Amino acid sequence: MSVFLAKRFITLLATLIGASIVIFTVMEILPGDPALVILGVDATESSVAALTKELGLDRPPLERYFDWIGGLLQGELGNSYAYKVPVSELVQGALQITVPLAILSMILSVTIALVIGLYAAANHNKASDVTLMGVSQLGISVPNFWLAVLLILYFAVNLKWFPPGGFPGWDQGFWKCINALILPAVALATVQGAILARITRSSVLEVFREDFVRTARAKGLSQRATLWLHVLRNAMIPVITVMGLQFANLLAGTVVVENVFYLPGLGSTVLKAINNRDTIVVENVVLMLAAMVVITNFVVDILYAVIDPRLKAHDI
Amino acid sequence: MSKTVLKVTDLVRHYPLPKESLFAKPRYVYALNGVSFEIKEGKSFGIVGESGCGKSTLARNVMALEPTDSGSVIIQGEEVVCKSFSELRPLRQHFQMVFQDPYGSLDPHHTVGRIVAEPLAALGKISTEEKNNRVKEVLQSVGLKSTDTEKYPHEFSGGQRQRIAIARALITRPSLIVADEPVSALDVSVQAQVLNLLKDLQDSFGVTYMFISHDLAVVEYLCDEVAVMYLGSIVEKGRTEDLFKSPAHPYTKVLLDAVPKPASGRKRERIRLKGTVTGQTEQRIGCSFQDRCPMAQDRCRRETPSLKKVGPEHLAACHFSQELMKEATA
Amino acid sequence: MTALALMGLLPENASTTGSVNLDGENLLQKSEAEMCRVRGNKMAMIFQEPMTSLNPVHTVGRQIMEPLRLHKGLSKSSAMQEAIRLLDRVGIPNPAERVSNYPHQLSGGQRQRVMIALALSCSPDVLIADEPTTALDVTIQDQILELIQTLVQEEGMSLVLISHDLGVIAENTDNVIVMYGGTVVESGKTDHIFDQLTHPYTQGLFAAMPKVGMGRGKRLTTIPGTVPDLINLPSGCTFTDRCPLASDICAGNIPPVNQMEGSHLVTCHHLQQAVSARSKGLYE
Amino acid sequence: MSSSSSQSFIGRCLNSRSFLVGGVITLFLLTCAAVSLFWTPGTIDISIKTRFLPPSADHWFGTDQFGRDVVSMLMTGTQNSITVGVVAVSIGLFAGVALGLLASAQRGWTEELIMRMSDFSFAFPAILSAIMITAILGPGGVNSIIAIGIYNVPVFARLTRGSANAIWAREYVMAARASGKNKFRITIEHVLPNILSILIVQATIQFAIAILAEAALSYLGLGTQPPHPSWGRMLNEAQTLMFLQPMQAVYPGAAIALAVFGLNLLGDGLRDVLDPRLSRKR
Repeated sequence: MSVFLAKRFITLLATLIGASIVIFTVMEILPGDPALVILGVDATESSVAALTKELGLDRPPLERYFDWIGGLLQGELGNSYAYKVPVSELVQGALQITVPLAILSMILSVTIALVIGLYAAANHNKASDVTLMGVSQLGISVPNFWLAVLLILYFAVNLKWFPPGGFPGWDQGFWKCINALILPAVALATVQGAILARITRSSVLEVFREDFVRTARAKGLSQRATLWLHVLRNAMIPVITVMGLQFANLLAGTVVVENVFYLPGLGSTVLKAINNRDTIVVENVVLMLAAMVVITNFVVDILYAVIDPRLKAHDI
Repeated sequence: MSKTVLKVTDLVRHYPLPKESLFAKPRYVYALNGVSFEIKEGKSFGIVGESGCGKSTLARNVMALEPTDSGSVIIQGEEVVCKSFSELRPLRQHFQMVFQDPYGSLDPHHTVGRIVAEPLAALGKISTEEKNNRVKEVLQSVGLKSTDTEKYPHEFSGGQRQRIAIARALITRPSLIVADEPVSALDVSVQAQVLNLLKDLQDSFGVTYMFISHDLAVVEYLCDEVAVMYLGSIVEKGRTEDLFKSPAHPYTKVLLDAVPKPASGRKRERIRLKGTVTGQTEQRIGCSFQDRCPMAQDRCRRETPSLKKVGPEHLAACHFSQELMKEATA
Repeated sequence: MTALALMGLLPENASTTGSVNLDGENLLQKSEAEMCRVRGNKMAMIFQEPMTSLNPVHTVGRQIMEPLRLHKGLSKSSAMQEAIRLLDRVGIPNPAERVSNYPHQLSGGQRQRVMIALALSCSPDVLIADEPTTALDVTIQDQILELIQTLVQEEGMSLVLISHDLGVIAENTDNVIVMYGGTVVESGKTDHIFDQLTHPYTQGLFAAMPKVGMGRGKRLTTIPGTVPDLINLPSGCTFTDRCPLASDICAGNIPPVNQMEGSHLVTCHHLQQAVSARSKGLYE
Repeated sequence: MSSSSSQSFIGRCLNSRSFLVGGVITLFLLTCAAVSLFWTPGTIDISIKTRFLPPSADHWFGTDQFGRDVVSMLMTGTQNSITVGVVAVSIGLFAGVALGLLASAQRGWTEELIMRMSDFSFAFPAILSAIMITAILGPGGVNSIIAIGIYNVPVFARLTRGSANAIWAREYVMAARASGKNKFRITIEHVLPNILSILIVQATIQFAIAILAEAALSYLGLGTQPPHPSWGRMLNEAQTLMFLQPMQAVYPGAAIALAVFGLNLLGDGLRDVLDPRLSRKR
């Protein structure tokens, strides 16, 4: 167990340290002065200088970098320049939307993928397989933010089943919130589910060609029993890789869809913060997103070992 | 006495294994543990052993295709160990290789002409005309048509592909050809064609073969001398006739006995080996064959047997060679 | 290929005609569900590649228990007991520990033993071994063949052994059929056939094989040409292109089946020439 | 049991449904882009007089809020998408393949370094990285293309290194080494030709992804700037009027979907056509 885990853990730490440096550097070279953005273009030079001093932006970069990291280690994220509220508060609000949305989309996407992927693989080269794969190809091609627009037009505007956008807040009731998240989740899950379905199908078909499947059939297991007992677990390995990538992507890559639905999630928070040159918010949120990606990958690696006993012997 | 084409002395190659825990001692695969032999000009030298005994590692080290830990390989009087790739290039015309898999050893995107001409790279610049002539000449000598140069490997059968591979090895007129299981991927009927070809080529060009195989019958047919390898060491070496008639190492005897004979009246008496190859990840005290040997005794666990002379040009690494050979002649 | 056809496990685009009779029942007329009850139960199979023929993500024990629970309806614990017994039977040391090992933890020879245990689990009537030792070293091959022989005798099973190695066939079978290009060219008692190699292909095959102890003086005789691909076979005798005896009738006409001594059958147009060529060799 | 490998190249092309459909769609888009260079059915100049005209013989899909002909906008937008795809994929292809080949030929710490760098870049979510890069460089068409192109580099580096390593393990590479060829020659003569088909397939897929990404960036206002027509930009402009003129949002999205669909099919088809061993009857 030790070498593999230790190695992975060191990589994880190194990635995070590297990410923090990259993010900080990017924010340094980002054109635009936070003070200027806050005060507006007609601010006097002296008031800009005063605000810069107040925000602590006049100190050397190295000092500010270590301040930031030091604060992070103590759980102190600092205050937003633009809104004057603690960054942790902003992040918390965004997470309350992004995390449930990501989970909901993931559930939808995996359900779609497994049902379609397995059904298509079981009916390999039959009409239903070809049709489903054509549909999934179409699903991959649709831009998710456009699909979001179409969903709003039809289900929110025409049928009025769901709100066209916005988020009520969890204190307004669980179902109301879920209701507001369903359309964005569908928009996100359609594309990801289509990709995952294709991977599931080709992975299952790949495993069906393995020698041990022939062994299972020679034992007298039926085609169906072979699928469930021998093929599925082996076929899940590439599927889980993609699932991990997709989950990481859902946490951060939903900026555009959030934008369509006016959801103040993580993505929108970063986008707004970049525009406001609210560098401290950007730094913290992007680092957090990078951490989530790395941790997801870490979890995927551990899942591999659970599924595939060969890995335990060599790598873990 | 004809001259020596290849002289291998004390060749050692250990591969490091990935660490199992951070603080554990590094572990190695002991692939070659001091192998020595020499091959005379125009002779065939066979190397026999089961999978994982270090045969292929030996071939790669003789061909200078991977770094060698220690020892020396002298081909036509030139040391090849510890030479840089560019220093080796002009030497490579003297030693060429034929691989096991006739499908994997030919680049599917190159024409036969290009594949066969490849080793000429070692010679530096030569004219296109000379190149084409040599390709045609060498294709004819392995029984292919000189018009085949424009075709691609997938247009040929396994046996023909192996002929192409042999043509590639021959084109620089090398003095040594290292052949790593060149016929084991072929059908019996095609295998015989390739074996005969190898013999004919030796007769007409006087090439020297280092021939690696797990098939004793093939080695007996083709080779003047044989070395038997077990776990990275040569355990017996000698003229083919001597070694097959009176094996001086129990492993050789077991190998010979284990080959099924295609003849009526089955059931033969033989010693059967217990267990499987113990693996090459540990270096042990005593004889490497002690766990599986039917005649192992205490001495075998204490004392590592060295290669000793048991007859003219016949060496074996066993404490009990004499007894074994007596048994065989009796 | 033949082995898979017997088991009814050919790919979907294959069609089979003729009949496969097991205990008086034609297997080709059985439904898929009925065949599932035959496979692994009355008829079991060992494959060439022990490295890939076991499921890498399940323990060895679980894989052996599967047919026991499926065909014999054993409970989990009694199936486990039986699996341990079977592993012991095929000569795997410490079977009680080995049941919880995964295939990658075993060597090639041990995996082939596991495959045999698996095939043996429901005491089948027929054991089909498709090149069971081709991927193994010669000393391991020896152990595995010995094991198969012992088990076949003790269990009273029939063995179908498929091999390209004439030596393996000679030492392990009673009857043999020689196949070329999808057809049977010669069949009969193994001893008979090796005494009286008749069909030009069988003769050529034997002559082309280097044999331990034949020395280095002689040259190997070779069959000219290469193995045909099964897409465009000649309509008559499939060996026509490579046969030294071939004449005009061979290419277009299916050769007759000639009965030799006892059950020895040879499918050839030129039987007399083939018989008389035995002593001097056909391919010089 | 011979496969279709003996079939001719053209035969395989005609046999692959994906290749045919994908090829036709891609060809159609290329034609649209080419034609729009010198002719469009209407005008893409702003004119208040022709705002929100319904579909008619003159304006097949009507006009938008600036009075521009929608069909003409869509056709001109094709140019933009193709440019984005070609440039972004080229950046990724050249830099990524070079890095991947280098990693695979050198092994050791060079490989480790290049691969850790590419792993590292995957820690930043794609769209966020693109947003950050455009934030630094300033919004605009060229900058968004560069952002997308940079993101393609590790994708190709990884793929190249993986497939090149498989080629390096082949016996014919060993044979080339035994012939005295150095790593550079082996890379050019053996490795690259043998991974080319994999790279071409991936390039079509990345092309489609680039079009999607550009549309997303333009939609956020970070990509192509007005008045240059772009599908993503059209969607962005349509959103403000989404409830009044829903069809304005439908057309550009459909165009994007069609382009991506065609390219993905083409990629799938190419897999069958270029390398029958790769697809194995998918």
